[in-house]
Amino acid sequence: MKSIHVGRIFKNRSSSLVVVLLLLVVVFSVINPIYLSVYNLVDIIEQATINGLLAIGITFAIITGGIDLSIGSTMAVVIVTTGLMLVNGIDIWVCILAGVALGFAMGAINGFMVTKMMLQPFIATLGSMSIFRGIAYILTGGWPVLRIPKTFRTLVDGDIIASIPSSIFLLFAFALICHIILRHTRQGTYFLAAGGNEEATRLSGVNTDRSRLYAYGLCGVGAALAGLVMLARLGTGEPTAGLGYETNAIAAAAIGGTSMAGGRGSMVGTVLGALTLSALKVGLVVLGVDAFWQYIAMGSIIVVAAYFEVIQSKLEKRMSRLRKA
Amino acid sequence: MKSIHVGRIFKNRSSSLVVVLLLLVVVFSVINPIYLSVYNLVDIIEQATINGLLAIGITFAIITGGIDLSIGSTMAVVIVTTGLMLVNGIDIWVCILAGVALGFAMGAINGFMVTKMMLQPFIATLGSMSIFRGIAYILTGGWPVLRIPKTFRTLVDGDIIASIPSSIFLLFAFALICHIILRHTRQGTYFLAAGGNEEATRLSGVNTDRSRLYAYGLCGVGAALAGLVMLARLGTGEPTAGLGYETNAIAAAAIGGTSMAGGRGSMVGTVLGALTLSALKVGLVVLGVDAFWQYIAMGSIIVVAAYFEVIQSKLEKRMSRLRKA
Amino acid sequence: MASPAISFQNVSKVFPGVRALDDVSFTIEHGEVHALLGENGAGKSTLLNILHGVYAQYEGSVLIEDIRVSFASPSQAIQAGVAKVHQEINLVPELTVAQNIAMGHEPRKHGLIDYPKMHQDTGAILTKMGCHFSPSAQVKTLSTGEMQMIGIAKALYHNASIISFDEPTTALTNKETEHLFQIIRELKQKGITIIYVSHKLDEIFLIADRATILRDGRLIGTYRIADINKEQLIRSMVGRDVSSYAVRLAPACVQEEELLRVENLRASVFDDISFSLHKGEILGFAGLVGSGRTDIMRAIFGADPIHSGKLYLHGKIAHIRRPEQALAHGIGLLPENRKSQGFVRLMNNADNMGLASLKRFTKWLLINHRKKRENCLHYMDEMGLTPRNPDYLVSDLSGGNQQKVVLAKWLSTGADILIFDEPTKGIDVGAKAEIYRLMESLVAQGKGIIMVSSELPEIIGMSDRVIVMHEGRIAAVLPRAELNEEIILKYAMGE
Amino acid sequence: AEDEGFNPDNEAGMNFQDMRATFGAIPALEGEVKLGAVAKAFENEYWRTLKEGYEAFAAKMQAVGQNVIVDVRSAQGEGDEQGQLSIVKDMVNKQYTALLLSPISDSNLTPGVEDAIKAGIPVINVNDGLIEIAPNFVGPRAVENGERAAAWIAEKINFEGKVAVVIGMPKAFAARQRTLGFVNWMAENAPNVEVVEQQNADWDRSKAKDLATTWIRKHPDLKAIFCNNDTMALGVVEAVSAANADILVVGVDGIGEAYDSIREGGMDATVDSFPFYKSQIAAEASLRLLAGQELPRVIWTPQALIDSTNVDMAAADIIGWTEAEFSAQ
Ligand SMILES: Nc1ncnc2c1ncn2[C@@H]1O[C@H](COP(=O)(O)OP(=O)(O)OP(=O)(O)O)[C@@H](O)[C@H]1O
Ligand SMILES: Nc1ncnc2c1ncn2[C@@H]1O[C@H](COP(=O)(O)OP(=O)(O)OP(=O)(O)O)[C@@H](O)[C@H]1O
Ligand SMILES: [Mg+2]
Ligand SMILES: [Mg+2]
Repeated sequence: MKSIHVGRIFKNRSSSLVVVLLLLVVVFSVINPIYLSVYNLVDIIEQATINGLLAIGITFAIITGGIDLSIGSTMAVVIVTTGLMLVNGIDIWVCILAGVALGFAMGAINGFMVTKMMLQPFIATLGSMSIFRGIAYILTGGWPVLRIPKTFRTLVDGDIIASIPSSIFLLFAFALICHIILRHTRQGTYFLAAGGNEEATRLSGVNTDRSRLYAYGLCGVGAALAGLVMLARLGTGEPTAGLGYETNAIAAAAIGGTSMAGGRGSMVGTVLGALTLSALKVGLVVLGVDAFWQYIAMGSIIVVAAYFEVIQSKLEKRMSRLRKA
Repeated sequence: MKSIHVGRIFKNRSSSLVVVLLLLVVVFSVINPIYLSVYNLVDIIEQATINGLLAIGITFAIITGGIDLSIGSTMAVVIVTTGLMLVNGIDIWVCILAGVALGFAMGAINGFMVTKMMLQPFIATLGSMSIFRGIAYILTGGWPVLRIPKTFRTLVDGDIIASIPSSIFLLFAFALICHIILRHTRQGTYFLAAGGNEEATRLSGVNTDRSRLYAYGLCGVGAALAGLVMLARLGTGEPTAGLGYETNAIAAAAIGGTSMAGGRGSMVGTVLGALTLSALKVGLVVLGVDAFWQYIAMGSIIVVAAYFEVIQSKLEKRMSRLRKA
Repeated sequence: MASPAISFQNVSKVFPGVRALDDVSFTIEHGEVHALLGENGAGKSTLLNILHGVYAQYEGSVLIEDIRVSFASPSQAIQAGVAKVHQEINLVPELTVAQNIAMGHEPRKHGLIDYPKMHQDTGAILTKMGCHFSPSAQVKTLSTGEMQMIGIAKALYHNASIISFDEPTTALTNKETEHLFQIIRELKQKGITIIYVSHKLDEIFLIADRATILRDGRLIGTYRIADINKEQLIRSMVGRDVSSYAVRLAPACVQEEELLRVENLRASVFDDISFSLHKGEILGFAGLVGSGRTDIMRAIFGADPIHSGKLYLHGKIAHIRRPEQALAHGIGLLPENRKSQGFVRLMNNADNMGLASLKRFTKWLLINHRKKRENCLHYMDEMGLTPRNPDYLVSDLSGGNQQKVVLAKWLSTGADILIFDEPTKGIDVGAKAEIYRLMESLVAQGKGIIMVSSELPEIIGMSDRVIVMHEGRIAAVLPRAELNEEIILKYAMGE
Repeated sequence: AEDEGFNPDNEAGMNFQDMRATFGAIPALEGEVKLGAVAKAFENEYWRTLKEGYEAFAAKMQAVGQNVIVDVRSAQGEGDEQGQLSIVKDMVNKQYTALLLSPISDSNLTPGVEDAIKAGIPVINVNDGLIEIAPNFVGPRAVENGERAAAWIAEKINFEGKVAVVIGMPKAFAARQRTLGFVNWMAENAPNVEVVEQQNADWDRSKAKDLATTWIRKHPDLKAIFCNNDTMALGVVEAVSAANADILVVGVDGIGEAYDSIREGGMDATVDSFPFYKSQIAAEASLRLLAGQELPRVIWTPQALIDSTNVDMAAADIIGWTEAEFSAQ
């Protein structure tokens, strides 16, 4: 693993996002210094955990040229299933493993529809979004699963060091693993290649169907982890959980430089994207911006952040030209 | 216009959807014959108008390889603006024209971000979705616009023949015009071409940026028309209108065979897609299916309809090969 | 005539790390066919792209009819009567042939597209070019050679006064090339100025009046074709002597042992295909455009489904339904359309080259990026790939260099059955010779090569045996001793 | 049923008159009292009215010399669960004196509430949406919304015929309880009334209209439609008038538009839960808690059915509102 340099990780197009993020933090803290309080910063990361886990997962699907709209529903199914297992006294680790496996399986079902049934990813996962949501409701009859055991909540979202909860470590650990998968394993290369040019990749002797299936599986794992964190954080497993969460996850990936057309993306960018969104959200709250104007501020900053990235990649191209010429 | 044959219009990959639609109607009517009453069939089309208009519009954006998440918000801005104009006694036709022009302009703003600012369509329109929604709220301070004049309501959504409201004619007229634009004008070809291979199209001397801008503009027009119909139908202009409507519009387009990757799609397919969704929805209501199971039914039928389309296009391919050989 | 049709004055163009054009000045006269020659990466396409408004930023100036022009986009160039056949096939697959040809200049009636006229106009061009597909066919159903014809038809459609052809014949066989030359001669007679880029030097002598040679972005000189011979041309292009002929230098090394046997292969576009490939053999596949050669190769490789037929590898039956199974059996396929099938645009040289052989660079689940780069550098040296930079995006390479990357991808796998579909497509004379030597050394190692090629000299010069295809069926199997152009063409045309 | 956790409807609550009678005047408090109120979404008139109530209360307290400030905020729409949580966390971080929370879902504010409790900040759950771990709840009895509507409808249709229910979001607390109240009341008190349809329209006016259109055609003899809120009821009214049908339409919430509609003969009734007063009661309760009074867990706020007979009566008269008394130490 010598070849994983922190510098390299941050180089790829993510630096503009770091700038946007820092700019946001500076502007907000100048207007209201309380923004910089530890509690608030932890809150920003904490708010980014669920969306970040989802976004990391969906980055895999997007990179292969697909999309997964069902992550919110997958989350809900994992939440109620794991929740039911937990309240029935099943061992915590078994529950966690079962949840993750379930997420992978649901993702793989999407992958199956996309590869074997050759459905368009958007439409396939639109279908499964609805089906999975129905399953989540039916599993509990629509009721929330109450009284999730304290042990589970502490394990997954309890404070570890100072007031930093374990879920934050989970986010970064998952991001690191996914970064390694994407950049340092064969399947990762195949994800990017299949998203960039499916036919050329297939003709290179790569089983692109299998790779895409894995990508959706990993996407499901991200959703499952997000579900576990949510379950631990809220202590209640609601079948309505995660409704509409896919939009924010996709937004985080897109702001982080993942191309919606596939073939390009990075986990660092995605995590930064999730952090930017949550820094923005928390900032607007701390400033007490009027709810209606928040819509405008939020939208504008998304556009600006994305535009920053476009400009940076343009500049970079020009710079490297100058440097090399 | 001799070259527009009804047969031709229906040939292109839409026939499988007609089959799905008929199948749905047959199944539902066998279970509950009331489904087949004329009223209900009109009802199905009526409930498909708003989604249909949105879907026709967004089909343009999708065909060029883009997406427009902001249509629901565009709808809301058009609704409150036109609503405010109407209650202030401005001439109905002026209001309608203003609404349509506003929709075009908002679409063009999206187009500008996508072409000139080179933002990814998903992220650009995610931003404008939020901004436009904010504008709709601010315009009325969050209050609905009440007492839309009867004259406007009758004109746009009043019964014309028997109990068939004018909005149904609007839907089909708009669909026909858009079909002609797509298949029989240069810009239509350029939309498809830009979505299929941007570079090749540009190298052929086509101003693809302008074409894509137009496509987003037309998308905005679809949203505006949907807004006008909704305003007439409800008699109240709510700034919350259209929240989340983009998903169904995209679903209609996708079920209708529009490729999310761009370059392929038809207006006939999109309208059939919207009709299928609404036939399904009405059917589930008529049957009184439990809300939870509705999710599962809805999702399954989306997947099945899409799979039908895949199988049909496969068969078609094989047929054409045999014919050739 | 007084003023030249086109005059390039001190044109320079810089890409990251590469000076693609360096102070190039020369003129092109009215109504001449002007060849533009040079090695891969010499700057030919770049010069044409500048002329046609693809690149708007460069140094120096371009004059047409003594008027300085600077087209900001291809559409401006086309409007000014300057049309181009691009080096890479660049079409919209979902649209029809007619729509692609007429793109940007569709005939209209009452504001709507006049489809009957469009089909008529484009059909006329296609007929003149000897094409047999319909203007209403979807482009995605056509073979690569047919697509290349459409690219040419596009340029002809505009009635331009200047047309440049950037390697128009890479996937065309003699017969189609003949048609093209006939058309070029007619254009010339009408006073239309033509710039012609090709690595097939024989073509230059058939069609061109003068030739300008570039090397490493610099102008070497402009020569009248009548005053120069092939060897001199090559020397000024490459800077040294290279044999321009596809010839076997090493002795034939065909062994008894069968590597691959195909029995009664059948699919929609071909039927009853049976042949075998031996160890150490180069088996040529000849045929006209659309004769089904590519489809057979793709079927063997598992890229397309077959209806029936058997495949034997080393005498044992093999079931290959997917490319990864072919790869596992030691079969490699160099596809004919590099842009859509050969490489991943967003990936760099090292990643593209390693894509098929990634297993070799993986240890403990992790990829050894250093080894992958070393492999890349190795082949870059072996094939003279420029710029020698593993991080360069393949899409930024010149056409010929891209081809080398795709070739290296398959050599990296160590496959022992190599199927090359148009392997020297767009490759310059010098590198071509290197590839021929490479093929010889591969067969000397006991590998078998199937070479599909539309260049008859190459087929005749390199093959141990040639299979000639006609309309999806094997028309003849010719041993090396019997090879010559007439007989191959005879069978290819079904006579 | 099964263990559904905390349900205020099943608790022995106390209404605001009893609260005042039991605990007397509002005690005075030292220093600044900064109340943080979090509503669901100001896009909805209901929550804007709630906000006005909070602000009116603060103004009244200021007028009597108490330094009470209310900061009322809302999430960005009813889907913004995380954003709403951010607001609560921000309020905890800024050490507000007490929190008055109306959560989007039953659990989305849980972590914020846990933090608040840890920081010793009193939390009052103001309906709808349930916070199980919040020590106090203020709101109307949601089942009663449905019961009142049912009683009124049954009366009007002579205790027989077909009726239908337009549900908000499936299983949202308010939707669940209102529907349950309606259906159960009919089952117990009007056996000849048949609830023939129950479907959800996601609180959306247009969807509710579509639903009703289909029902009206399916059941030509439908007598009444009960909607989980007024916005949906207003959509249903459009469907009813388009079909020229004679169907009673009853909503819940009592928004201005519903009042107008009742006056104009559109909607027939709405069950108003008086958000303007509800928030004042909630704020009052928070001051009592801060002063150490041991309030019961649930305080009921008033509700009333509004129809053409009382649509022009002042709200204060309908619910018998009096200003709270204040003890100046
Ligand atoms: N878009 C680009 N970005 C960076 N470098 C480029 C780009 N296009 C071309 N180059 C570089 O410019 C040089 C000249 O390329 P060009 O395509 O003009 O060569 P060519 O003479 O057409 O070669 P070939 O015969 O292989 O087509 C090459 O070194 C190539 O790598
Ligand atoms: N996907 C497809 N659908 C329908 N027809 C196809 C398809 N692909 C190829 N064909 C047809 O099959 C025939 C054989 O094509 P193939 O590519 O095998 O020819 P080829 O001999 O390699 O010719 P070329 O020199 O043009 O590459 C052509 O007529 C082509 O139009
Ligand atoms: Mg070139
Ligand atoms: Mg071929």
